[in-house]
Amino acid sequence: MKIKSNRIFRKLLFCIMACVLISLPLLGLSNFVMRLAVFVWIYILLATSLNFTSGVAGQVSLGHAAFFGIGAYVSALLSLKLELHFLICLALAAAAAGVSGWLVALPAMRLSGGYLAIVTLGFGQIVYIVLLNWIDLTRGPMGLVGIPSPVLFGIEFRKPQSYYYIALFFCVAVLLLFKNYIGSRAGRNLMAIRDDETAAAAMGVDIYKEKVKAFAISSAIAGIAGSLYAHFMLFIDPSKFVGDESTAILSMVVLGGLGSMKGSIAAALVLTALPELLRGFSRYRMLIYGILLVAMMITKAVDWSRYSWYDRMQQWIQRVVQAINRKKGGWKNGAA
Amino acid sequence: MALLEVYGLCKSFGGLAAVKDISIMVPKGKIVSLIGPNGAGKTTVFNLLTGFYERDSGQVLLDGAALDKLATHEYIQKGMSRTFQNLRLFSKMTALENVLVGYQSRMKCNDWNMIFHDRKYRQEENQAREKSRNALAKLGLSRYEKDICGGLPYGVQKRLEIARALVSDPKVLLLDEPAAGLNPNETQELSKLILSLREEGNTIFLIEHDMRLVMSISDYVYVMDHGELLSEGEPKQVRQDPKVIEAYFGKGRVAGAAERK
Amino acid sequence: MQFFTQQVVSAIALGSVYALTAIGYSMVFGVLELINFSHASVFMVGAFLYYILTNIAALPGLPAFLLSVLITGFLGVAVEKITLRPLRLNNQPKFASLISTIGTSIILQNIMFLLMGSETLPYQTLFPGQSISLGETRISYMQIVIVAVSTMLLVSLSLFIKKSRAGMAMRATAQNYDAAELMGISVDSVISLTFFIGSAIAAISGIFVCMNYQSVDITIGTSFGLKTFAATVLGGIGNLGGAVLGSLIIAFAEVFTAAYINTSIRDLAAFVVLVIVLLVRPNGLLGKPVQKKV
Amino acid sequence: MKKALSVLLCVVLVVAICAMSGCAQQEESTQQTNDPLYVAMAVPVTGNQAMYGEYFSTAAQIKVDEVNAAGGINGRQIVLEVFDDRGDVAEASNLAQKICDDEKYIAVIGGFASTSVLASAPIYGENGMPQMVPAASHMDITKVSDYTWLQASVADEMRNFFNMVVDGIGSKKIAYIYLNNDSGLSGLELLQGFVEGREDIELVAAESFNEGQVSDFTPLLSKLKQAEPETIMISAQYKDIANILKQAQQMDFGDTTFANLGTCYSDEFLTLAGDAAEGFYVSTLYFADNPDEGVQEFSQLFYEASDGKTANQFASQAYECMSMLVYAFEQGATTREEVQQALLGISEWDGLTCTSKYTDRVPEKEGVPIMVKDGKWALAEY
Repeated sequence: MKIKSNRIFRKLLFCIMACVLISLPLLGLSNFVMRLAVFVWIYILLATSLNFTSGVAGQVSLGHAAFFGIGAYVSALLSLKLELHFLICLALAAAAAGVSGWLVALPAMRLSGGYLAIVTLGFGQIVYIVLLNWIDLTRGPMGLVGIPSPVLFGIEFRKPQSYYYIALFFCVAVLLLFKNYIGSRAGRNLMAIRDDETAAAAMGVDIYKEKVKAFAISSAIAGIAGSLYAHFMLFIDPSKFVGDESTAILSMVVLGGLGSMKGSIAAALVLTALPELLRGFSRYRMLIYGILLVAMMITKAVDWSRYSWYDRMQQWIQRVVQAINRKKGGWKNGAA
Repeated sequence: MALLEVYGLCKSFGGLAAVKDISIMVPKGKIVSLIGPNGAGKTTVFNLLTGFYERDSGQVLLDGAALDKLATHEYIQKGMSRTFQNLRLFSKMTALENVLVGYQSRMKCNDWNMIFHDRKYRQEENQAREKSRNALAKLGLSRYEKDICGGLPYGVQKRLEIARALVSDPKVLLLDEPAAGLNPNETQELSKLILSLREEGNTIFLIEHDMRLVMSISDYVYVMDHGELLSEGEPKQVRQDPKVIEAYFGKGRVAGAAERK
Repeated sequence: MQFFTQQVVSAIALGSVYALTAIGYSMVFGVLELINFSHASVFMVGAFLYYILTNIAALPGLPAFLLSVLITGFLGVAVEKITLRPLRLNNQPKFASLISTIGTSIILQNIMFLLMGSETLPYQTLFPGQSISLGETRISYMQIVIVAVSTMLLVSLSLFIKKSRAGMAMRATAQNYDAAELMGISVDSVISLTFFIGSAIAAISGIFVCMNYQSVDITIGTSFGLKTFAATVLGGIGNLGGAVLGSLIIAFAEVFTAAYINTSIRDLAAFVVLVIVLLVRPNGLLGKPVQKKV
Repeated sequence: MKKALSVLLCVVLVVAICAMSGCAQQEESTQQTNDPLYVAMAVPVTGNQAMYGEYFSTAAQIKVDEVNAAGGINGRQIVLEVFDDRGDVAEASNLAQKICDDEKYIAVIGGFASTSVLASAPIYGENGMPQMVPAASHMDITKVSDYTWLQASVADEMRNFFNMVVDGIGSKKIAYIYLNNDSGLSGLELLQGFVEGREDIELVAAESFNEGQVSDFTPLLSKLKQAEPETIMISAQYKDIANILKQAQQMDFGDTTFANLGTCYSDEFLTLAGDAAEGFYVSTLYFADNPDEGVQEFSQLFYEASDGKTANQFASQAYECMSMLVYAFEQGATTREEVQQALLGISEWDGLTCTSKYTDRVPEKEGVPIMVKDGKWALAEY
């Protein structure tokens, strides 16, 4: 009886969440909050894709913002210079980011641990400096102005409320892709690589090929996020794709728990909303953000069950869950 | 013609010749053991056969086909599946997932099937899960299916590693000191298990220190010392071979045996 | 020809500036195998401390220098105790401490911002403006002082680590915490000592770097941090000599690209060199490749 | 345990969403007659451009206090609310949306760097919110939205700068060092245009450097030294200029003079550069010791308001932004559209600190050439 109710309870919760998320734009929230919601979806794409390489496959990258930038610039330039349709720009941006990820991974995946992290950090800086100095392609520091908003089935998705659905669609699609891919043989192979490369090789996993493929997929998805960002902001410049952005995304992944996609999603939400929630403390805002970052890492480390109030809270949650089951249990008795 | 044939195997690390001119035959459906004191080069031979080290010279034939210029991960596809001396399991994955990774070399679905979970993928996945559950059941590990294997007891982990190697039903199962660290009745269980595997037609190539286990279940034994083959033969012959005793127990013991005779 | 020698001089000067900071990174990095982002902020705090002590507290040069190096050293120890020790004791993954150091660097930077504001402040320097000239190339005294200080630091630190007992304890902890603990080394105090020395060196390098450029502001840490970080890894993690070699290589790449190609892509050259070298020698120039035991 | 955690996670998710929406539902006060007139200011309060934000907010507040002290505008007080955009592009555009959502704000003074302005302008434009841009002078700003009003145009500033160097100092061979950002880059394009217009002038070298780069300029300076320019024109922030001058001092550039576009005219620059700045020329739009009595009055006001800081170009530009808004309010404008219309009526702006001619929202101002003479700013003598 216990396992059954658990799954039903989780499905119920999932439906509630889905309804809330789909109807969010219709709840009459202000444009500002909807803009934040769109940014949350974009950061969920970035956090989950970085989690795919750093968490699931265990290959940490400190240059994820470079692919975010490549996606944004390719998509913006294609739509500005060749006036291609939004979806084509997005696909080509993802392809460009994916291919550049693949090209970086080919040599880089021979390295491991700190050295891999530093090479990706170096690559991130190289992309930033090229975006800043290749004046006649990217207009360098002047950035790209007037990027067209996407037009699908005749509707122009310019306002945050409408753009929200584009971001939601791509995010859900990518999350489903990850859920299936990680749940399948390829995902298990990546986790095997993370746990013990030697044993994985003995079990027939082509370590090098899998790591390179994982890195390429993750950079392609960062490219999608870049394209979504460009067509939403309508103006992009290199300052958004610096090293600090990569470390910000990595802190979301680590905060959410390496390897757990749900963790990355929650962390992306919290860390995007946080600076806004702290807006009241204008001069002290970044100081509090830093303190929270350290506090969150330490609280994850401390074993909370030693404290009595944590146990009492847990028992309370268990009782609530039991109450819901018992009420429903009566109806399901026959099938239990 | 044996299932696995090894001729003139040599490997040296810098000046040190770890393995000198080793030739081994492993007939189909038999249990062949390789014994020798510590540092004799047993694990090196093992790593050479499973592609973890490059061979300096020598030939390895599996079912008549030569195994050379293969990457480490291609050996299992050819049917050479192994366990490790000091337990290399995927600690953060569940027991079932560990065995599923063992089976993955037999799965053919490509990325697209995996992303869209289509019929071919679901079929293959169910078949894989069923095979893995059988392997776990064979090793008596069914109740640990959902547990994260990092937390399992040592004996259980040892058997899990064998299950993982077994699930891809390899031509030759290479076990690297499976009995190390097991208590006597666990070793007893292990020997019953290996014998039952032989009944099912598996070919097993074993490295082990536990003489009682080796002598009781092996069909043929090779003895190595300082990288060379000391002697080979039925367990009974090898036990009396003076060179073997000397290698294991030093000069004094041999003299004593001579006086008794 | 004179143009070339001038570039060599400024490359060596820049290289020794990077070396000053890279040595501090390499120590913490080597012992804890931890990418320590807060080191750049400690570097900046050390420099500001000297500014505060000399300008506001009007202490004379030397006591202010020693005092700020000491305070920064203890700051480093405190940073480790508060933000990193709980993570290590509960054996959290390596990347939890990475994020914790990022948080610490944001905190330190913002505290200094609230105290000192974001303007760039003038920095008292030794022998201002004086320089000797070899032919036409001019070498300022400050550049000579920096080269001397970084070599002195390198030599004394290498001796300390190789010869002294505490140094041996550090190397042991670097290889393996648990084994070191078994041998009776109190790992916590060794790590505190490492952070003390690392932060003290960061303060020393911060002060000299700011003296060299006669200015200090809250962003001086980040602009140096990334480059010296790359230099440490380029030379081989945990290898002090490597850190200095890496610094010189990056400085030469940077200066010669700036002089002979285009000044705005000098950073590009530094990172391209880093990426290429790491791909050719995966453990850095002087790093020893670890043989994987099967 | 796992299930409890997922419940907790979902609760956190939902709470976070409500909290976010909660904080956005400020009370939507409707416009009564004696309600205050709200003006928002979106400038960097934290981050490494915080200093400029401080100049803007202090200067604008002077005008607000002045008007409120005199009883406000037909009884209505002006309220200036400052928001922090950290000098970050994404933050600037989010902030723009947040300000536009709140009906009470009828005008905004916003954005320091051109990139922040370019990111936020489309949003202000869509919501019909007049945006007074204090310092940024990039040519695209007025193209991106027709609600942006500039206090300086880079073409105008560059022309004053070029004339000062060529006619004032009278040098024929000039070199240009520029920070690789929007104003530096557009400055180069304009400079090349001006040089083509004059055969006798020659641009011997142009070198750029990136923001956040290590402040080592010796390779750059030695490259320029080879080109032997008579004057080196620099377009960068005061911190880099001070470094360039100090490092140039050690490389004896002989009688080569250095000049700047006006961004470095401030006390901070003098204290930082020290004696290396002797004989340094600056073409600025505002000079505190300019004998003009309007300028003197503002310098005095700013000196008191900022406890001892000398007013500079940034302060005067923010003050003019606020004065133009006050002018619009005095025309009876109380909504965003009315403020925009009132502003469109301005063609000749005679402000306290400067006079400028406006053609489609871009001003033309006279530059004031000044120089550093024995440690202090003074009117330039050649």
